[in-house]
Amino acid sequence: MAALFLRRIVQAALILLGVAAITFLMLYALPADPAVLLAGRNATPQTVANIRHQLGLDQPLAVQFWHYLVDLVQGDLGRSFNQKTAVAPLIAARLPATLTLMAAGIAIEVVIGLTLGVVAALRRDGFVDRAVMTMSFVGVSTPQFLVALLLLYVFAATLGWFPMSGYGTAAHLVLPAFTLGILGAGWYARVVRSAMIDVLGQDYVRTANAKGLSAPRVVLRHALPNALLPVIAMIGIDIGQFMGGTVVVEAVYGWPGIGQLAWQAIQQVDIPIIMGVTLVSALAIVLGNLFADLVAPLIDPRIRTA
Amino acid sequence: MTAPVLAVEGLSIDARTPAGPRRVLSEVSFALAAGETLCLAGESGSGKSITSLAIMRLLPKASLRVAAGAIRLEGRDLVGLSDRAMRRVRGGAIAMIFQEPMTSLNPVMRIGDQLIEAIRAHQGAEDATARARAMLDAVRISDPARRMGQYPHELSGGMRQRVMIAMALSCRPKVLIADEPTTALDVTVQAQILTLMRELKGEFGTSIILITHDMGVVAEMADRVAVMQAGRIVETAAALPLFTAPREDYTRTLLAAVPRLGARAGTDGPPRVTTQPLAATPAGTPPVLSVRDLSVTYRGARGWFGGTAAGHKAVEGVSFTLQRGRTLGLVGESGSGKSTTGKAVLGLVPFAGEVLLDGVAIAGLSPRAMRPLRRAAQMIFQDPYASLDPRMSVGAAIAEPLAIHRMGTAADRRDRAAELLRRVGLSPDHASRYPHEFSGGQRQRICIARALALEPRLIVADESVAALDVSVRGRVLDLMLELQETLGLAYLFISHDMAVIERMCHDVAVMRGGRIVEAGTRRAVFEVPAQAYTRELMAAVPIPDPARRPEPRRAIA
Amino acid sequence: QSQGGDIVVTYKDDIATLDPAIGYDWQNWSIIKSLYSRLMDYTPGTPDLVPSLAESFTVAPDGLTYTFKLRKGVKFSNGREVVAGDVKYSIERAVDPKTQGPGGGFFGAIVGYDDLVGGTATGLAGIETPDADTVVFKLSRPDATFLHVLAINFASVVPKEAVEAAAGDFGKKPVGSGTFVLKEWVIGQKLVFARNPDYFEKGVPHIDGFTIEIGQEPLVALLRLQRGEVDIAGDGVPPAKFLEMSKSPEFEGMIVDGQQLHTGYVTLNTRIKPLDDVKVRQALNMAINKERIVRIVNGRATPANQPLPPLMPGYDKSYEGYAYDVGKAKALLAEAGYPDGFPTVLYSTNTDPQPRIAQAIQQDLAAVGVKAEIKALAQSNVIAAGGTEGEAPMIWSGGMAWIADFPDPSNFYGPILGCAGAVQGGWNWSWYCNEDLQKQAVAADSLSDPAKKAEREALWGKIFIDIMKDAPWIPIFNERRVVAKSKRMGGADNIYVDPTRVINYDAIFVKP
Amino acid sequence: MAAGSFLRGLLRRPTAVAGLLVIAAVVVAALFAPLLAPYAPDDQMFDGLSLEGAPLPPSAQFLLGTDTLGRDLLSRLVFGARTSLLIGLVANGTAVMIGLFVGVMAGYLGGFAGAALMRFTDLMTAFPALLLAIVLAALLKPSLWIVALVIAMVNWVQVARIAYTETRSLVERDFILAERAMGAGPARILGLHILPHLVPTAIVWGTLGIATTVLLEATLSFLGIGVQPPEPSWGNIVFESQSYFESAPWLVFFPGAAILATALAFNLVGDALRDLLDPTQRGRG
Ligand SMILES: Nc1ncnc2c1ncn2[C@@H]1O[C@H](COP(=O)(O)OP(=O)(O)OP(=O)(O)O)[C@@H](O)[C@H]1O
Ligand SMILES: Nc1ncnc2c1ncn2[C@@H]1O[C@H](COP(=O)(O)OP(=O)(O)OP(=O)(O)O)[C@@H](O)[C@H]1O
Ligand SMILES: [Mg+2]
Ligand SMILES: [Mg+2]
Ligand code: NI
Repeated sequence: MAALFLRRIVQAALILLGVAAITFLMLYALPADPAVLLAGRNATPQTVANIRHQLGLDQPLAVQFWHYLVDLVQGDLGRSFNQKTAVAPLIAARLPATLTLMAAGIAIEVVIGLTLGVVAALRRDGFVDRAVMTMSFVGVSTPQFLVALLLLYVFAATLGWFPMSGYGTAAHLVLPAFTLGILGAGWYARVVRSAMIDVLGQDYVRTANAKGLSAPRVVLRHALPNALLPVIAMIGIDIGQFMGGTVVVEAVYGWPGIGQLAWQAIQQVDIPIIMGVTLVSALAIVLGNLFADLVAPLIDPRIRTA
Repeated sequence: MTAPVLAVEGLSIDARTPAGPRRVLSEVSFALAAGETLCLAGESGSGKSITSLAIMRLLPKASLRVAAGAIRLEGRDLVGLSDRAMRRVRGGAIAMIFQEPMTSLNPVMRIGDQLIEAIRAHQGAEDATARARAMLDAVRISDPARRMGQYPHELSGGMRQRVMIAMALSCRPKVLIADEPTTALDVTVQAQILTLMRELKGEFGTSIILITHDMGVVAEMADRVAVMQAGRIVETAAALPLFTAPREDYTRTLLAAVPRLGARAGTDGPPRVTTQPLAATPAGTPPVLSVRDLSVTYRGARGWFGGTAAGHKAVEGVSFTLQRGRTLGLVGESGSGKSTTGKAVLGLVPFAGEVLLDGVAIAGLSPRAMRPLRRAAQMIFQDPYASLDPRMSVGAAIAEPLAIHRMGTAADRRDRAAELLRRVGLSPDHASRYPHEFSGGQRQRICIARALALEPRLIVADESVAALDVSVRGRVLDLMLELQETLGLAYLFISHDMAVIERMCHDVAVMRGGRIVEAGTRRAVFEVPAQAYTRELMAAVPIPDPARRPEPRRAIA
Repeated sequence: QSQGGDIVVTYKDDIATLDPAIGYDWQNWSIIKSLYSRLMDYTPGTPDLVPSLAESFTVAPDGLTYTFKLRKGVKFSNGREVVAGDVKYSIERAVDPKTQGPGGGFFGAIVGYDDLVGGTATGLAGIETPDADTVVFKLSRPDATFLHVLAINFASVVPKEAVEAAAGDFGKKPVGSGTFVLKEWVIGQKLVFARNPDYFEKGVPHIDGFTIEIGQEPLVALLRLQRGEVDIAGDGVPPAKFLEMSKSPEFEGMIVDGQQLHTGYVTLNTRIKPLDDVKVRQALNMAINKERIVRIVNGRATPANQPLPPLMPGYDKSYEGYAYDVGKAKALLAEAGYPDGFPTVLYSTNTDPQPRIAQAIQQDLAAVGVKAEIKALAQSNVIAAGGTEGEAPMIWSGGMAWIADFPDPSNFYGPILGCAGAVQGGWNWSWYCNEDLQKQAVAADSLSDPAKKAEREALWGKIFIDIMKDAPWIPIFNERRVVAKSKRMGGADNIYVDPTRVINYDAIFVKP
Repeated sequence: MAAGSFLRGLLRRPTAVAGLLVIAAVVVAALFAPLLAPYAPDDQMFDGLSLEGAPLPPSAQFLLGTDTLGRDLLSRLVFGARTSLLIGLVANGTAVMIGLFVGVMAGYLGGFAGAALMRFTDLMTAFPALLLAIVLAALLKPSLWIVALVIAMVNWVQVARIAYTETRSLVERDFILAERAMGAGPARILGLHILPHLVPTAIVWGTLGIATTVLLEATLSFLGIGVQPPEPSWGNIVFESQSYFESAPWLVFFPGAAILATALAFNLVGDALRDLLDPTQRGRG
């Protein structure tokens, strides 16, 4: 277990390094020159050159990357070009919002997806099953912005049940979390259903039935735990995706998350922030996978010894 | 005779198919007396399992349903029982154990919990834990207290089957249904489990329905036997008369096909199946296969860039030679390294040591350099279905080796495939069909035809008949013998079945833990085994003769 | 004008920084204005200069020496009194390359500027502080805009000790002597400002404080405004909502629609064929139906025919420009040798409504045979393309459009139409450089005597009309600024669309 | 499976039939756009806007209304089908190809090369997909083909993983071992015995992926980095008009519905294909 953990950490570090390198190269290949942008319209070429020098942009790419890595190892994500302040606190300040949204979104996905998936598997090929599966496809086929705008318009603007925008209370969380949750639940329902059907056909479920256990006990105690592994893996993936990928939802609901920060930074070619956000998202993805790897053995003892 | 505990009367079962219901079980009737062991025997697909599932009312609802008949447990018909009442019967009055001990236990639940749960479902909750431990004790499992807290994957197959038995018997059922309880186990373990069941039957006074395809097991266990074929019972009789004087033809063929250990005692080679004179091997020709000090190490869990964690030695220091026209049998328990040896001599897994094929060392040869040698040696796998590309017609599959070695035109190859099909007793028109359109025995013939296409001198046959029904098995073995006699083939014949080995081999090597523990001519090894392990292997083989039923013995897990 | 009340303002994007030497976007512009004070300022809602931190000032007749007397008793919000040294420090800081500020160039006329920028000096020799209340500026050349320069944000006075204490993070921990002080900054969410009780001008500001909420979609902000949760929607009114709001009686008094110092234009790259031909450029000027484009932005702009916006001194009301005339445009193109038009590329930023305006321009160009491919990119990429020689034939300036830093016509020339801007990384995306006009521009800027104001403005006006003869731009429209405010907000419209401040937090008030 | 029974199997599923109908409609719209569209898609008509410059709601003249530049929405949607479908096919085709190539090579080669390929795939997985797409789109200056390429770059990873797992399990299968025992070279094994088995996977991902692709294109366009105007794609139609969702809901609703319907249709058909092509998966997710 400890060895596995260690290996995963080395793996994670290597992956992050790779992500850092690729992002770095891509960003510095961008045609936009941050110094020009920062210097503004009144700047003389001298000013632009000065700023470029101050930012270290006049050094060879390899040197810049090396400096970046050295700082990174010390936990320093650099300073924002545009805001002239350290990147780490900027990201840290937005982390709680992103994490809250992520947790709530995943919770909704899992609750809805798990329930529907199990029900569909038990009613396999019946009307309920078909309805649930078709609905789940509608869920995964709907553009995020459509749902976001619709929920906003109906439940906030028209009905006024929830605040339209902002962050802080549970009421603010409801709509953005549901937007993420409704859309993701479709995938969960499908995965759970498929896993459940698989598990329900397993010998040990037959054994459980042969023991004369009640149906709920067979489903909840024997089948469901065995069907949870793919769900754990999906949660791991979602942890990663939601950290970097909720730009649309955050934009619509004014949610002060990392996605917004990233989007603004991209508009302004604020490379240190883009790098920081990319790395944080990559870290989240790696941590998400790690989470899946660490939780899976709790559910499945067979993985524990491996 | 007292009233039967369980009576099945005119049971018919339909399978739902797109083309309407299909009868898969018709008019099956039998009765089980108290304390009796009834064996349901018959070839694969004859309806043994669905009969037992019907009794438990565990038929998959979506595809199978009871069309007619009654199942009476002490006079009460189970067919019409409510689900709730049926739940009390299941695991209470009737318990069941299944073929696959590996998958029949919930992998994510502790052994103890699974046992306790079974006990709680039918009896009070107070002393369930103590009773569970007592049951583990009763099935003679080592260290029962520790087992309670373990997960199924931490137990061996034999132990798991013991747990299953403990679970089944924990509520003292009147009837125990065991569906092929030992098929997945090694012979030695099988012997232990069978003994255990016999002993427990006495202790718990349970009646048993034992389902098996192995007449040896039937002979060892059954009081009475019901022989099934194609969804019907063709003959029911007490064990002794059935074996000595079977009434039905089908029963007779079934019995005739069963290889008996010791049947070839006193002979040197396999029986002759043709009248052709054997080609003499000129002295001085190198052996077809010569192996010296062969070791195979499997890489451990894959590291990050394919690096190795600790390796696992599957085969160690194995040496033997195999002459043209002869058969070397490799026997040994599961995991002893038989298949690995077979693959290594064909260069299919990396190995250390020396392997000479037709006198040429194959170690370190590039795939290109290896190619000509591939024509000399071929392999037949255990599972014929798995070793045929499901998307390739069998004609193409048989011609495949010729195509690989760029031999002849497409038309030539087609002709050759047709000829080979005829050679293995199939019709040339079968060439355009696909593997799934054949029976298991036919598929194995196709594999043999494919192996013959290149006219090899050596065939490695890895458990080539294990998956086949006894009757089919006999025919395939005969075919292999015939080919050996006519073509002078050498076989490296891998099997865990001592009786099959006895029938097929000139020489035998017994493997255990990756090493050859005993080797010699078949006659020497079988008649005067030098090693205790070999003797144990031979003693564990069930003898298809109820008269020679062994004395109950205490088994150690 | 009542006192008191806290108000809520919303923005979509983060407030980047509140450091006056760095902040240079229209969002932080008005906030910085209110956090700090400068020697000079403007009368609210007008382009009229007045002394602010300065009590009085004198200009030497040669226009090269400016002497300011500071107001007494003005305190920074950290409690220390503002002295002349702070003014010197603050301006040197804005010029110092280490600050990485964009505004240093404004102070180019001060003696010693080149040394400081070039790294051979640590201060500006041209700023002297004979005593704590007096600041003297020595200029190396006359600069008619110098008083304006002292009123822009980069000239804001900051206390050295606070800058140093913030250790590079002054933009997040601002200390000034303006009307408001920063109380709280929750990054990514909101900023809370409270009135500065010690502000030197009594009765200013009127409100007790304001909160800026970040990350709000403009549309959502308006919905909230409608429900009274928001007082000013900082990002203005998106076109989608404009018609509805301007027509509905419900919004009576909630929309402020005012002129600003803005011109939206299309640059025609004078160094790329066939745009290097002045006839072609003139033809394109005639090809655009500006009325229609104004309609697309729901009439929130007026068609433009010259670089200067109407509010700017020097604007030539009599100039008629190139009238929309497809026939004439075609004829001119044919004359230039392009009877069938030519293919070209039109850059635009990618935020609504800019791509739509670009498409309207594209359709007009197509009518005269010019097939323009649109590249709608992130603003930074468009700016990069514009500053690269030979890269972008045409750029629609929307979203990056020129809003003047201060109300002086020279502000519309140097970097965007002057020779100095026609360099790699420059902002003169037409790459237009007319040496003759350049000389005239220098001459005009040397007329620093306030008495010659009219003469100077006339000179500038002529320069811009002359530029239009070369047609390096197609001026499209002068956009008006539309701000939505809640009904309880009082004050004249022009303090919500202040030409020098955007929103004038000092002047707005909550109705009793 | 014979083509006939395959088709029959497909037609027996009402959801698949509905999906096929929608796809057929979209394809017809895309192929015959010039014939079907009542107006030119980028014609900014003078009478397409109200006098104040507001888009017009659906009417007899403009069946689905007009957009903010006075263009006929129906015509843009019809032409947009071309773009969206093209991106769907090209992007997804490329993604499937790359994914198959990487996955199969990694699975077949095993060892260091295989591990290295899969670690690279891991790396790409760890890259926030949308961010990658955004940066790439900004880097490469958007055009139809670039958008397709960007989407392909983001989407191949899943295909690679699945192809890898399937190849691994195929390589372990006895019939591949049998091929090796017969002396078949890697080209033969890969081409004749492994790739054909991956065809169903490729087809299924090809269809399911189109749904994802259409959505991703819409999202990229929603963020303003998609297909360049005035070329209509469903995504950029929504993007251009997103702020009108209240004052001119038809501008968001109709293209949104088109995206939803198409993605749903491809998902339903893909699901049915999976059932039919892979009997072991029957009835599963
Ligand atoms: N779920 C099912 N749906 C349709 N047919 C089935 C189903 N299960 C079994 N059958 C059919 O019923 C027949 C009897 O099957 P059964 O499993 O009882 O055979 P068996 O005698 O146990 O064989 P084996 O020795 O291989 O286990 C077979 O022909 C089989 O194809
Ligand atoms: N591909 C592999 N990777 C790692 N270990 C393997 C592999 N194949 C087999 N082994 C291990 O090598 C040992 C020998 O396996 P092998 O398959 O040769 O046994 P066998 O004698 O053929 O058994 P069986 O009768 O069950 O087929 C076993 O412990 C097995 O777990
Ligand atoms: Mg069976
Ligand atoms: Mg084996
Ligand atoms: Ni057996």
